[in-house]
Amino acid sequence: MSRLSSGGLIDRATPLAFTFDGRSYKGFAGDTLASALLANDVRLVGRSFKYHRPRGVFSAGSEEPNALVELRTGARREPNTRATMAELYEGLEATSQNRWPSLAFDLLSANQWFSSVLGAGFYYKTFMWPAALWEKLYEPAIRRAAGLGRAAEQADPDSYEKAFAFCDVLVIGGGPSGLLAALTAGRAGARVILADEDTILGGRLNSARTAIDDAAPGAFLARARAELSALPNVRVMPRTTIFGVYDGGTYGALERVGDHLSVPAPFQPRQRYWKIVAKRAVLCAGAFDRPIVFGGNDRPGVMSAQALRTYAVRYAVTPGRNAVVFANNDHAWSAAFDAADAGVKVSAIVDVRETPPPALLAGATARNIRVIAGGEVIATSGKCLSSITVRTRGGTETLQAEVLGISGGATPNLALTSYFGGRPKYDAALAAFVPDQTPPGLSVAGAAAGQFSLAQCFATGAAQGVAAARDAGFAATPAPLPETGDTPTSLSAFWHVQGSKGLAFVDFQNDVSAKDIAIAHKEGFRAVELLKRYTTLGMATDQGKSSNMAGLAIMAELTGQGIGETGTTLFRPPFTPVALGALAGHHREKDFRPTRPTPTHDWARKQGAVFVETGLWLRAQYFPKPGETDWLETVTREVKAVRSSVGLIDVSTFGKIDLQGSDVGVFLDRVYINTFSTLAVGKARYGVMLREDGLVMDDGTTARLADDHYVMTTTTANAAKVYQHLEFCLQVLWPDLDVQLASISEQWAQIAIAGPKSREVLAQVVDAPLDVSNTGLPFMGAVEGRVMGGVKARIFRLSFSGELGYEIAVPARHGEALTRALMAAGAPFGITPYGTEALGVMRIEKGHVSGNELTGQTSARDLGLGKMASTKKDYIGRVMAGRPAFADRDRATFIGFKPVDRAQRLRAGAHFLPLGAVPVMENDEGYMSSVAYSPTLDHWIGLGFLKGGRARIGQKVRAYDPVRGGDIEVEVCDPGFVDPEGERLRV
Amino acid sequence: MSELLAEIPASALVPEGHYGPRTPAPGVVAAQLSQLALATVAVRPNALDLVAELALEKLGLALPHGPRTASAGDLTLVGTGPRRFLAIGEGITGDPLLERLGHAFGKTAALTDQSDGQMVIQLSGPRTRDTLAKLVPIDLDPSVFKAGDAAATLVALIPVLIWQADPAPIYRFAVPRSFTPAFLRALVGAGAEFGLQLTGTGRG
Amino acid sequence: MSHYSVLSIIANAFNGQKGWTPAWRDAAPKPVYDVIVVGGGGHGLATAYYLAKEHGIRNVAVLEKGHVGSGNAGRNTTIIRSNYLLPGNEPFYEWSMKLWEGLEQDLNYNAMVSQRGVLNLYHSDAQRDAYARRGNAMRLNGADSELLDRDQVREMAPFLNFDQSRFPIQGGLLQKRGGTARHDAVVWGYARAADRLGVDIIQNCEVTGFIRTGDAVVGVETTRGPIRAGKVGLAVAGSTSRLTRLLDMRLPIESHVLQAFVSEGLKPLVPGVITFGAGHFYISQSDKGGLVFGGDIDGYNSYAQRGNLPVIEDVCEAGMALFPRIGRLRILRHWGGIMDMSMDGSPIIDKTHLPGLYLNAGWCYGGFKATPASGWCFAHTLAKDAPHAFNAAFRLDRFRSGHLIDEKGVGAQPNLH
Amino acid sequence: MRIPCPYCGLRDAHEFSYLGDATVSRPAPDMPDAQEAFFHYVYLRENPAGAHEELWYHAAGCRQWLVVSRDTRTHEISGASFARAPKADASHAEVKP
Ligand SMILES: Cc1cc2nc3c(=O)[nH]c(=O)nc-3n(C[C@H](O)[C@H](O)[C@H](O)COP(=O)(O)OP(=O)(O)OC[C@H]3O[C@@H](n4cnc5c(N)ncnc54)[C@H](O)[C@@H]3O)c2cc1C
Ligand SMILES: NC(=O)c1ccc[n+]([C@@H]2O[C@H](COP(=O)([O-])OP(=O)(O)OC[C@H]3O[C@@H](n4cnc5c(N)ncnc54)[C@H](O)[C@@H]3O)[C@@H](O)[C@H]2O)c1
Ligand SMILES: Cc1cc2nc3c(=O)[nH]c(=O)nc-3n(C[C@H](O)[C@H](O)[C@H](O)COP(=O)(O)O)c2cc1C
Ligand SMILES: [Zn+2]
Repeated sequence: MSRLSSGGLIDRATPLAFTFDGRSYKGFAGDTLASALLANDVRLVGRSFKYHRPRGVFSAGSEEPNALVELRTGARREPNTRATMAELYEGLEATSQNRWPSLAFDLLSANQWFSSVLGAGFYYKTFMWPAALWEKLYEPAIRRAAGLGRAAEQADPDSYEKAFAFCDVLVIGGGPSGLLAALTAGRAGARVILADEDTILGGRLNSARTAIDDAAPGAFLARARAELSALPNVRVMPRTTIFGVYDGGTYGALERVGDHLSVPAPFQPRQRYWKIVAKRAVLCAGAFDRPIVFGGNDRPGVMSAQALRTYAVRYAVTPGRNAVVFANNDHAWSAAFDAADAGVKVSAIVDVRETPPPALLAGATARNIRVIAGGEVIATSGKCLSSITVRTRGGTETLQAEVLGISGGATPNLALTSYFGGRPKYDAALAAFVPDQTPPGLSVAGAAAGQFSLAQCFATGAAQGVAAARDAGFAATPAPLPETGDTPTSLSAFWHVQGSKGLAFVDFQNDVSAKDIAIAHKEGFRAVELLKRYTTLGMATDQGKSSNMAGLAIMAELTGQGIGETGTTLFRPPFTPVALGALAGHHREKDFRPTRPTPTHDWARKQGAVFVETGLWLRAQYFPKPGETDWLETVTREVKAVRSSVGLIDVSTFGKIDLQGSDVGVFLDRVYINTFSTLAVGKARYGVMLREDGLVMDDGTTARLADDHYVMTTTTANAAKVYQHLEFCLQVLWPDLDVQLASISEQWAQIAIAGPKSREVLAQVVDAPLDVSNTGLPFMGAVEGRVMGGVKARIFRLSFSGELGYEIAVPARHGEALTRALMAAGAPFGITPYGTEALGVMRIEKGHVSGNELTGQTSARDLGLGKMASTKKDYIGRVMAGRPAFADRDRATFIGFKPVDRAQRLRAGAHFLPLGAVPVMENDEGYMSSVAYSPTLDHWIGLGFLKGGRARIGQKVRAYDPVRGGDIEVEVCDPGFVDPEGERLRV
Repeated sequence: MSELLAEIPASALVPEGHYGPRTPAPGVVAAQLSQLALATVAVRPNALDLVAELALEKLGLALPHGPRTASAGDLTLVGTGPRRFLAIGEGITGDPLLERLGHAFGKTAALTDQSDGQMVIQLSGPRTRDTLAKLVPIDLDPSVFKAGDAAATLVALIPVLIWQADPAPIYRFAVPRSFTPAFLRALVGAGAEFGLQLTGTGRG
Repeated sequence: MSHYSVLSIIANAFNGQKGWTPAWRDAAPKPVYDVIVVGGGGHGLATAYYLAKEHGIRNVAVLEKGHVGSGNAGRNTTIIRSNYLLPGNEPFYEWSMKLWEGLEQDLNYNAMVSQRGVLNLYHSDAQRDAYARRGNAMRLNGADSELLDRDQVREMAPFLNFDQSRFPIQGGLLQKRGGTARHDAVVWGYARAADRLGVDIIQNCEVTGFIRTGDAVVGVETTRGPIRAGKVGLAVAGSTSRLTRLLDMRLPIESHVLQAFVSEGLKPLVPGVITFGAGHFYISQSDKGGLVFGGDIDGYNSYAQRGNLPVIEDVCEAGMALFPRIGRLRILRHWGGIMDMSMDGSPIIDKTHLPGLYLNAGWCYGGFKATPASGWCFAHTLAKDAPHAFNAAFRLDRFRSGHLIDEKGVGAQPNLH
Repeated sequence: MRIPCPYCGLRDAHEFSYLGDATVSRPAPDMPDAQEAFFHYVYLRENPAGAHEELWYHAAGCRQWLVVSRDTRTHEISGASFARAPKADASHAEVKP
């Protein structure tokens, strides 16, 4: 055990058991998986992507490139989980990944012996011969070797939530700068949200021993946390990562609600995805400690100097016996001192600088730490680090070290400032990129802004808090700043140890070495974005948070350009990877989209209906009866019942639009190709509307209930689209018309009854004095009245089936009662409920066009509806429908088909070819759009589009359907298969 | 899918009952209200001033300006768009409501019965706002959205009209009829964390 | 210049990687070229390559404002397929497919063309019949297609959600020859191959204007000075209107953003390409192990190369509807590209009314798969002053005449295509 | 993206549906060469990189068609007004975000 006997923010009273690769260990509440593993002397934690090199814990935060594990098991398995961010809980199970057969012995680690062959871009240069082997051999092998963890094999059992929050000031990060920003804005009365991805507020102060107001940082943190939680206008959101900045001051945030538990608490989601809309935001996300590139810098035991400090101070862990720190900056010294003061044995500090500041030297002497100034680490050894070789002024020297804390300086964590494309600018004094252009409303404070001393963090945090609150309309004054000694921050830019031994890694996870950058340079992939894509630098799960800087610097060295001119690659969200489930929230599986039941859904279910998805609606598709063996048998029965007696179907899903005003007639004339202003009150008419490009948008019937009152029906699929289109016409094209629209699709249940007996059935449910006789309610008549003893109703004598038929609309709550009443009234006639399938069969028998024909690719003429178009008026789409291509004689137009051998089945989707022609596109003459088995004719019938259309009635063509093995002869015929004169409608 | 809802068909109303932890009092109470009549009032061009006068004179109502509500007795008007309102009558049905409105406004406005087109669901209880934060994409903070404010918006992919009926707070939602099962699923999913009592939907 | 082979790799392993040379020269602009191709994306580079290879026109420059592949070629989801429906499209895309099939040997560059199959799921009878119609059209054009039923899909992709879905999977249209190709490698492979034939690839050279003689376009103004040319071909995808505006040309094109997503690296999970038929979602897995996926365009004009949360949520919702075991997998990065959305959703490869100016544009979200054929046909059109049969339907005047190629049937509204 | 609806206030663009360029207007159907004019109206677009006037429909809100001024490079929205010429009866004519 390497747990220090005292200190740390862990709760020693709450020990927690966990396993890693099947072995049991113990940690404490407050540990991360990484700190607990280190406390148990587990230093080898993972394997790298390409060379499968052994890797340990590098960082103590979300920038971790190495310590990735599969967390949990079974359906909850989470690959690539950063051990540094996984809070320990009782029973936690973690497994190492990307290794075979075991973490300690991984066969694919042999890859590293071929690293000189497997350099940057090697795969683009080989695996080309023979071509067929790529899919069969090379690629599968590459794929198995690549990738990191394994996805779970079952659906994710946890739930996720979405939520919305609004604030004046969003503070991102709760370190010293964020605390001051939040306190300042909060005291001014602004609505503040302070989000931090850590479990506790404080940022780096949780890992430091620097005095604030003459006390340990803990005292300051306690005061700050208490004040923030007391302010009613401040909301603190721990375990919440701001992952992205989007337009309009919208921030994406992920709250890890239950990830620190073995399973989420009852009725709680695993994670909650927040959309936070903020008038202003202050980014206080701190800085990353970045590595130095030298041979063997990836060995388990090599970690960032700041991580070493964090493990020592916050987690009371000594991550190995004998620590050495290798750095180019002051901050690393304070890390070494804090670690030493916490109880870690720090034996030496190697600094590339010849003359580190005297105050630091004194600090080292006081702690008995040897200083090697002007030194460089040139090699490391041990499977897990056991010693390092240092080049000193005098020569080389080997030092015992199980931990090497490295630091090439601090890289401001400015990713969020650059998500709108703004590129950061290079600050040579800091040897770091600092924010330049930021998204509107976002400012930056603290280390994220390159303000590295604690005093600067406090000061800039407070100042940005004031500015943000003021921008949001609050009178804010700067808070008094906590007292703190000046933290030394100087550094001397240093990236890469020349002439070190072994592979020197720049990007740990993707195994990009200094040598790969040199290859990219040689081959011309010098622009940073090309460098990235050619070598995969910065493309791993850490997105190069800690590694990119050194990569750019090495390329800059090679090209001789400055680092500033070389520039960074573009940052993209999310800041840290976000679970897909969280972004889907509640809308998954059956709740992917709302399910809309019709007013008679429950009734239909009780009748045993089979339902079908129709857009968001569920509609009854058919109503099987016991003993029926397949849908065709059921549908045939339903059709026969309608044609011979009477049937009933719910057609409530059609769009229904109420139009009132003195100009409705004029308006309808402009949106339909045919005329509605002349329609008599009490009558309905079938209409077709076009898009402005001249193709058909929708069809339906519209009835005139009064001089200035019409009701329109649209197809189910286009209900919303048509409503929007009508509003467009009224608001944008013709704002002067007096027309008021209201959607009444939900208000009215609409039940259709059809068949020769339908009038007799209807007559039984209508109230006097409503007259539904052929004279009282002729074909295409529309009346208002009452049914079932007082329920108001609209009755339309319409028919889609070709039989005598009516659509009866009643307020939706009465839809089921009406259905029951009609069923009762129709019982003597054997009234039969039918579904969309039978409806479809009957409309095909009648040769009516429907969704399969209204594809948005067809004109009124194509559909055989050209004659409906009025030549006396303008209407939407008229002019463009006059384009030459629309009149092309060769255009496929609407027509009917029947199999020459009547026993054969037709298939929609078959293409038409001339008899005897070879099946090539040049011979293609159209396609079958709809087919049905016609119970009335006792054979299959079809509708479709054929070049020449009606002119070819009587000819035979080939219906070619190779995807289903179909190839039959069909006869072209009139699409009106049943009662083409429409006599049955008018009886 | 929340486990709570796994057994309930997506096409059925979520049954009445208690969802989530049983605390002494539920955090949210959701009730589907019945005995309301609804109608859209679409004012004809250039008639808004006249309609405002008529509303005051005949109904005792100051026409709401913008997305707000105005009530007099059992009648409430909610602004849903320029020149458009949703009228809500309590304790009556559609026809009498239309009659009353027609009587007041005559030909100055188009009236359309919506009593069957929308379900009204009322939310109250101490955790109402926390629940709504998971559903409603607009700022319901009392400093921003107050009693008498209304908004048409999108909740769980469903177009709804929401208004605050009381500072307590009490919020009401008008939800298109066919979307009510989906709305209730989302509502129960969001509110269960706080203990949600659902009434008025009937069993099954 | 080194030929790539196993041998060249081994040789370099032994000589400290000293033998590698730039994959293409960093050419400086000459004062005049026979043909200037504007745009160093896949299409522009392929055009230059085929001009040199097929037509012997080697005095060619490709002008690229940033680095090659910095546009959509470098940011697409790498799907290649020829499963189109309409006569104007299908022969062209099938020709592209054929060119993909021999591309690596032709270019001496491994672009990782991987014919792992593209499966379009259907969820209703009507959708099945529409796919049958499409599958049959593909067969008529000599492409491969198979219509699978639910059981066959389950066998191929047992990991999908068959039991709890809002829109149950009923089957799929499969094109086995479809798949993916490594997008950057396609760009680099064409650049290197064109360069080897003498084409100048000129990066960091933005076209800022046109040199005119009367109506005719006789060269371009660039950030690296004026360059003259016999012919100028535009292949700038999402930037097309920005350039044609300099010529007072309005096009049937809008620029829209399409987002894409990549997950953290994973062991093999998704074998081929799968598209959801009841929502906007498609997914494949890269050779590195990242799930690469996307959905619909954001739906408003944009040149910002980034999108917003509604589409991100929509994509993840559809993903979880189809494939709920990806719930705990994490999105590593998401980005956007600017697409040249045409008014009928199909491309334009044609001469313009200005002598000397040629146009290759309107690729929408589907131009990556077109890269080889687009370059091939544009080269033909540039060289011969007339379209090849493969791009004969991609005329600029089709909108005026009504000869639209609207696969989706949504009309003149680019954000719906 | 948040659109300042003159009726509803600032709302996420998700509530709206987009049509496109608001500067084109429907030609008179009886003008000479109407077909050419309609071709321009239906198909040709300025498609600027920069300031853009565009039509959005507040589908999930007040159901008004709006003309929104937005920069296509930055997505910044500088204002929105009703597409129907603002009349006295609109609650407020134009709002800035
Ligand atoms: C997210 C996303 C996913 C996609 N997925 C697929 C897919 O799966 N399958 C598919 O087939 N297609 C897909 N596409 C579409 C495909 O990427 C494009 O259609 C195709 O890449 C466009 O052709 P290109 O490669 O030549 O364009 P680009 O790569 O965009 O090339 C245009 C080049 O022109 C340059 N340029 C612009 N202006 C100038 C100027 N003034 N001077 C000089 N140079 C200039 C640009 O910098 C750019 O490099 C996707 C697109 C995106 C954005
Ligand atoms: N002397 C040096 O060279 C040097 C360099 C860097 C930092 N420092 C020290 O580090 C401290 C920096 O203070 P600070 O307040 O700027 O930063 P900090 O590192 O103390 O705090 C940053 C906080 O932001 C959180 N965070 C980061 N990204 C986030 C995101 N996207 N969403 C939510 N939370 C996020 C982190 O969890 C962390 O708690 C100071 O003490 C400073 O002196 C010193
Ligand atoms: C097929 C494909 C796979 C990708 N895989 C990764 C990846 O593994 N890691 C990564 O960081 N980015 C990956 N990206 C995204 C790129 O980093 C980058 O975001 C994208 O090419 C757009 O460029 P931009 O972000 O610089 O604008 C991938 C992109 C594509 C098209
Ligand atoms: Zn609005």
